[in-house]
Amino acid sequence: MLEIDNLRAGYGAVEVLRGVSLDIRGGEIVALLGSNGVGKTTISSVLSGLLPAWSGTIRFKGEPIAGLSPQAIVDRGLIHVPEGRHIFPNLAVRENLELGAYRRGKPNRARNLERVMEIFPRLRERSGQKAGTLSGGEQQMLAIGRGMMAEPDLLILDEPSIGLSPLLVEEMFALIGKLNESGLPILLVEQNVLQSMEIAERAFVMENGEIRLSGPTAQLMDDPELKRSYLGLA
Amino acid sequence: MSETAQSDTMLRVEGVSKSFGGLQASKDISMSVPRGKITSLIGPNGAGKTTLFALITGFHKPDAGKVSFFGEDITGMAPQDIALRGMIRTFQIVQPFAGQSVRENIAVGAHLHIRSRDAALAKAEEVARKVGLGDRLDMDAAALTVAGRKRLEVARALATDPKLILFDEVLAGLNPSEIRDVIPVIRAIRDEGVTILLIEHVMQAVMSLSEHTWVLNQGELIAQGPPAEVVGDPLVIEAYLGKGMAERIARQRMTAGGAHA
Amino acid sequence: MRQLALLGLVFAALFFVPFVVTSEAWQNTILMTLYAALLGQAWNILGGYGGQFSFGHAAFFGTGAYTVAVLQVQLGVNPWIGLVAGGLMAVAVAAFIGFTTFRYGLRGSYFALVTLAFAEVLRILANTVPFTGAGVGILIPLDQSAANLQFASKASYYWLVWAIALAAFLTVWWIGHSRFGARLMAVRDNEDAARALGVDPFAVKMRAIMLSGLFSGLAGVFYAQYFLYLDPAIAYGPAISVESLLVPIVGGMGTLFGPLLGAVALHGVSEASRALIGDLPGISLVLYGTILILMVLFAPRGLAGLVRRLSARRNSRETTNV
Amino acid sequence: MTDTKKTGGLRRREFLATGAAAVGLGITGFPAILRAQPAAVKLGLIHPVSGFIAFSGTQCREGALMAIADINAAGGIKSLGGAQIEAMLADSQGKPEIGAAEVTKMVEAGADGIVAGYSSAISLATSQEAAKTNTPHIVDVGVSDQIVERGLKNTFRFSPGYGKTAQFAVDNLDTINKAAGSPAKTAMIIHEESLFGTGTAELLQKRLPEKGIKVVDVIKHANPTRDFTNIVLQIKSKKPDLIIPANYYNEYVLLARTMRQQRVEAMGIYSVLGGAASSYQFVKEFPEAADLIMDCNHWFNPKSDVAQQRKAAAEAKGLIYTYEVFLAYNAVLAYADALERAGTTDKEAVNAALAASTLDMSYMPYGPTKMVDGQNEGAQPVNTQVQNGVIEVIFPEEFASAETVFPMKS
Amino acid sequence: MPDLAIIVPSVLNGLTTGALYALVALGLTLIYGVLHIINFAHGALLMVGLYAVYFLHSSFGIDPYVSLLIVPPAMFALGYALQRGIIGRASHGRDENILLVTLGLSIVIENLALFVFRSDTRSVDTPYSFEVVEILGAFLPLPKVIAFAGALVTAALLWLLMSRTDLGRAIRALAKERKGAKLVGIDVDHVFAMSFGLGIACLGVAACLLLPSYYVTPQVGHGFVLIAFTIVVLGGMGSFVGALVGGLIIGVVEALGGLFLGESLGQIGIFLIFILVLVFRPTGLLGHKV
Repeated sequence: MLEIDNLRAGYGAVEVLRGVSLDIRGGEIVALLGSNGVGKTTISSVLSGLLPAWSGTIRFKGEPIAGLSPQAIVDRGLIHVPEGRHIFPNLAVRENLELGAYRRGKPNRARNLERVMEIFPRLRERSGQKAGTLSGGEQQMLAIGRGMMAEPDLLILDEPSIGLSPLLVEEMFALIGKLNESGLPILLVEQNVLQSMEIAERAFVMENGEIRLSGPTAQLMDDPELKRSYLGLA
Repeated sequence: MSETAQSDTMLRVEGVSKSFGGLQASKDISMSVPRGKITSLIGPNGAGKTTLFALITGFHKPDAGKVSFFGEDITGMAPQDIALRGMIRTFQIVQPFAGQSVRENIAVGAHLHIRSRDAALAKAEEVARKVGLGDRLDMDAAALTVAGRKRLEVARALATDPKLILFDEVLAGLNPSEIRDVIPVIRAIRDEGVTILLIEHVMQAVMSLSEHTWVLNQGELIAQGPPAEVVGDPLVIEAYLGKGMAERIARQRMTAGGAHA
Repeated sequence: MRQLALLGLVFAALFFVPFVVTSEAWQNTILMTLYAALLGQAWNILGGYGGQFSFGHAAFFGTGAYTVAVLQVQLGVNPWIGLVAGGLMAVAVAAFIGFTTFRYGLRGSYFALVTLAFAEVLRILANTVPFTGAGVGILIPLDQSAANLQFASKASYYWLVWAIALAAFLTVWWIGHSRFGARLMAVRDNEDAARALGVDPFAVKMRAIMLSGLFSGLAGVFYAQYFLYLDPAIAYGPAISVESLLVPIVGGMGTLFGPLLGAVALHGVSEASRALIGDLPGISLVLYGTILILMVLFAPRGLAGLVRRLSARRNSRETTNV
Repeated sequence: MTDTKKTGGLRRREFLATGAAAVGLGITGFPAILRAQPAAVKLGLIHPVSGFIAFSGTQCREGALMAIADINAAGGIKSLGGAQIEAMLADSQGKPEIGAAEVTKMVEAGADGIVAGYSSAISLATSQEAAKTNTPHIVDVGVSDQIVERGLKNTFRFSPGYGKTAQFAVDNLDTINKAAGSPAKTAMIIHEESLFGTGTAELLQKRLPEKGIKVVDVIKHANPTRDFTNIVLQIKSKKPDLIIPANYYNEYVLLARTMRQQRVEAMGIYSVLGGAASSYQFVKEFPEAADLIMDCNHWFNPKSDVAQQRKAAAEAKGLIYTYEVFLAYNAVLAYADALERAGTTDKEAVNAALAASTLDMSYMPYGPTKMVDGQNEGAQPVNTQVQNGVIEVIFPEEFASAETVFPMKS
Repeated sequence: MPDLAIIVPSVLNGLTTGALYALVALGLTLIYGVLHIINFAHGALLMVGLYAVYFLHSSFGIDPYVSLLIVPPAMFALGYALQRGIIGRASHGRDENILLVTLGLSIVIENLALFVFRSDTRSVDTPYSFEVVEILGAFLPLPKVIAFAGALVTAALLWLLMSRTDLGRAIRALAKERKGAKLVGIDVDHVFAMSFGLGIACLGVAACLLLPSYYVTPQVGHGFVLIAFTIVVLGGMGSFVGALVGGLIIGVVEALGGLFLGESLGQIGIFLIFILVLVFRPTGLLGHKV
């Protein structure tokens, strides 16, 4: 589905990604883990075309996509739900969702809208409300719902659990699992190790712009490296 | 925290609360920062650490509670006035004065107590050397790497001749060798008599640097004590790694222990 | 120090212009260019170094101009005293505008628009109150003598504007080399970071707007004494505000020599386009505007930025050659 | 009206071309003169041909260029061996400082004289600058009396200032009113806020009560004023017998339109230096709104064949014959006349000749030309009235082409 | 002191004048609200629209109201091209560049107009130029009543466009959240240009409705720009309802200021309101908290 090979990128003169390689296969959830500032978000920004890659290759469904514009990447079905949600606060919830189908999935918009509302009943309740007035968890659901409206072939979820209460975090992960049930591959970028590992098949753990650990989650979970790496005890 | 004598308390936070809109960012937080030590404030993302810093240093005004510095009530005082009293904060997302050189950036801090431009620039140079920026004095600050920016942030604060520095994630985004380089710098600052309160994500640093730590989650203080003890606290582990992790780790430990036995 | 030496060199050279250039027309052109550099440098203090974009510097300019004219015509006060008074009145107006806007934290386009409005309010007032001559304007009687700050020769006026411009440029050099300047630029670049380091943004901005107002006001005094006639549109009209900001933006904001470069470029283009095709109404201004647009497209950081970029390119070429 | 507009630009270029051709013809057509090679006299023309007052500035320039073409075609300055006049053109952009700078440049480029103005503010600056080199400077349009009251020895104006105009306006209004049995007892002044409107209004306000006409209100308005309804409502509520506007064309158009819409009834609309009511453009575009409006303004002598020929010539070139055109034309004529008498381009001599000018200006409704401190004391405005779409001179009587209709039938 | 007999018509007239101002401000608020551009060329572009209406009338006999079918679309295209070809390219991420480039554009456009059309004042004479409508004893000129209705319709259409179409939603989304907009595949440059084009199309509408009661010269735009900025600020940047209400308020303030302070000094009221709103409620009367 997605192959990243030896990707380098950064901001200005500062290199953040120092040669990252990872891959996602059809239908699986892959977790990309690591603490703050290791470059997780930089990867998703490069994938969605917000940030140019310095070198390395990105292939999505077999085609190279590095250097394409964000809208061209959306057209190909790679949808990024960003960290910090970036929903449209001045638009109603329903409008936010409708805009999710701005370039893709327009013919099925009504049907998809209904589906998203089913998955996130809270959004139905608030469909007329301005998105800026939603709570953090609701905004996160909206951001994911907006991504779903584009009928993604691959969904990147960037820190979906951030800032949510523990109860909501559980709910969120349950939802992510549900999204995947229909075969949608998901790249889950998270700091929440355990819960991410529980729903992901494989995981990559980043440290300082590089992949430090990778493998099936069942293996990683018991790797003593994990805790050390993650808590910064290394 | 073991009760420190009143006279040893440099900064005292009593029952401070703050909410933004409907979100309660700080809930009734109390803590006392002792003089001459490195202490730390930890917690997962979104726990309200930076908000607490902002409340202490005057960038936000608390809804309730009191902040005092050297016994003086500084609640609601403007940041620059608090800085003038010797308490300086740094920022998590370092924003250098872009377009100005490293030397000029640091000199802004030095000017807090030094009027003369030449003296301030000299002081900037001295501080820059201390934090390891001596070779980049004339570089445009915007061109610094993340690590360089962090050092710059430290240097700017240090140049003000502070009594207390509140470091907001100075180690985040640094690689292990960079962290190893910066830690002695922070220690050296403490050794010169400056009290330090850290916000940190990097546990290793917290454990090796600080003598006392407070753990914040969801705007509330959930634990405090020596870092080595605090990281074992199930509440803290759950806050960091998610629900269920504490249990799993305990199980791991037990099986490991069993195997050895 | 190299900058100060260069400044000294430039102004020393400028001082001798009237001895070398005997053409009055050229003297006048250079004088008006220096005057534009003065207006631009005044704006540069607040806009370039302080990051506060004013669209209403006419408020200060007009106040300086009207002060010297009204004092002379209505009260018989000597214009040398008027020169000082004009500067001070402009400072007072600047302090008032600064206090009202900075107190409430207005920034960016809000600040720009509010200064524009203040200048308009002053224009309308000048149009109404009797002591400015209202719409009829105010004519300073011809009485050429140095004691009256009226000169027969272009050269004397030239040295007057030279002296004020020198003061402005030295002030800006000082800003680049003082605690105040360091703080001003810190506030411009990141207000929160500056506050954390003990800088009081309000106090810093107030000082900047007052200094900026002072030199705009002095430019206004010069204008009044040179042309001897003012009306509200001349003194408080938007043309002055626009010229004030155009000069340093074109030349390079927040740089010592930017306003000089900008004034030379803008006056050069304007003179050249008028000389080439001045006969056709409007066409010279079309050319002027086109050049302005092209400059923004291809030299987005002003001429100073362009110079820096080119010299950086040359340097890097030199080093690669080594 | 739209026809002349559409082709206006084109005609203007044609005109410039023919003007240039005329200069060429003048030289090639008189080989004797060419042999003598008299140096051309350089006359600087500085007008605001861009910016807010571009229309008037352009009109001035056209008028002056016509005069130069005519003089050259007629053999140039005879006392200088048929020297041609060569125009130096500059745009003051409506700014005094640019006007003054252009004077300096022109003088250095060898200008023997300057015709400049339209705006009083610019005239003040240009005349003062020209005075430094004693260069003869004629103000074609510029009504402020301060221009000629500063004791500048090089500055001359052949048209009346606003002092004279206001006095004339009041005196004639009195005469017109008395002839009708003094029905008008109150007046309201509507004026634009800059120098000409304000200065004129102040004078009127002082003088009208002396004639038994009470000024019930004076309304000053901005340029531009986007809407005149408010002002007209106030006129309606004060019900003055006379409405006296003193403003620029754009505002006058809106004012006149609005007065009609709001059905203002007054005995007379008597504008002073308003320009619009004695503008062919206005009369053509708004014949109904213009009807019976009186104006006290610069005008030519309608009984003079010379004046009518010039008007026809200007209109043939696509120009609207406004006062700017003929006043600038006159200014150039006055300069040429002074040269002719001085027999030299020496500035001192030309200034003296200008000061002693007794130029026959019978194509204007003026008395004998008599210069006092640079002002032609013989100059005066006239009263015109729009009657059935025609601009008629109604006063002074010796120039009148029609009888005054006053009060207006409502 | 003016009595009621004059205040009522004055206020009514102020409302109609204010509607005309609002028409000019609608485009400006769209451009300001979405692109955060202080468009100095707004007045010059209004002038372009007015000349277009004028020439359609004088050369082809097209009534200014019929021109509504021609001028706004043409202005839209012009605006789109300007943003895409010049303004968008000039910004380089710096506000002052936008300011310079729009200033440069206004100088170029104005002086081109001066060169091409000369500086004569031109106005159209239509059969309804002098028609009035009597409301509450006040005579309101028919063209201004039509303009009033036109302003309401235009604001309503804009509102519909913004709330009911994908383009409108994309424009609004982009105004507040650029990154999110990119991530749903909104082509930022295109939508910016669409916004600018729409803003300039509003000027086309304003030109059609304005000319029957006004005139055109190359400088005509100057008289409207500052007041349009005032309205945009008063109504809250980016708010159409705000622009409409702000325009009406300014119209009335101007009318009453003129009555009570005199026509010249009365203009001061507009700027004092402007300053007070900026200082005390910079988000405008109807704007949202930032």
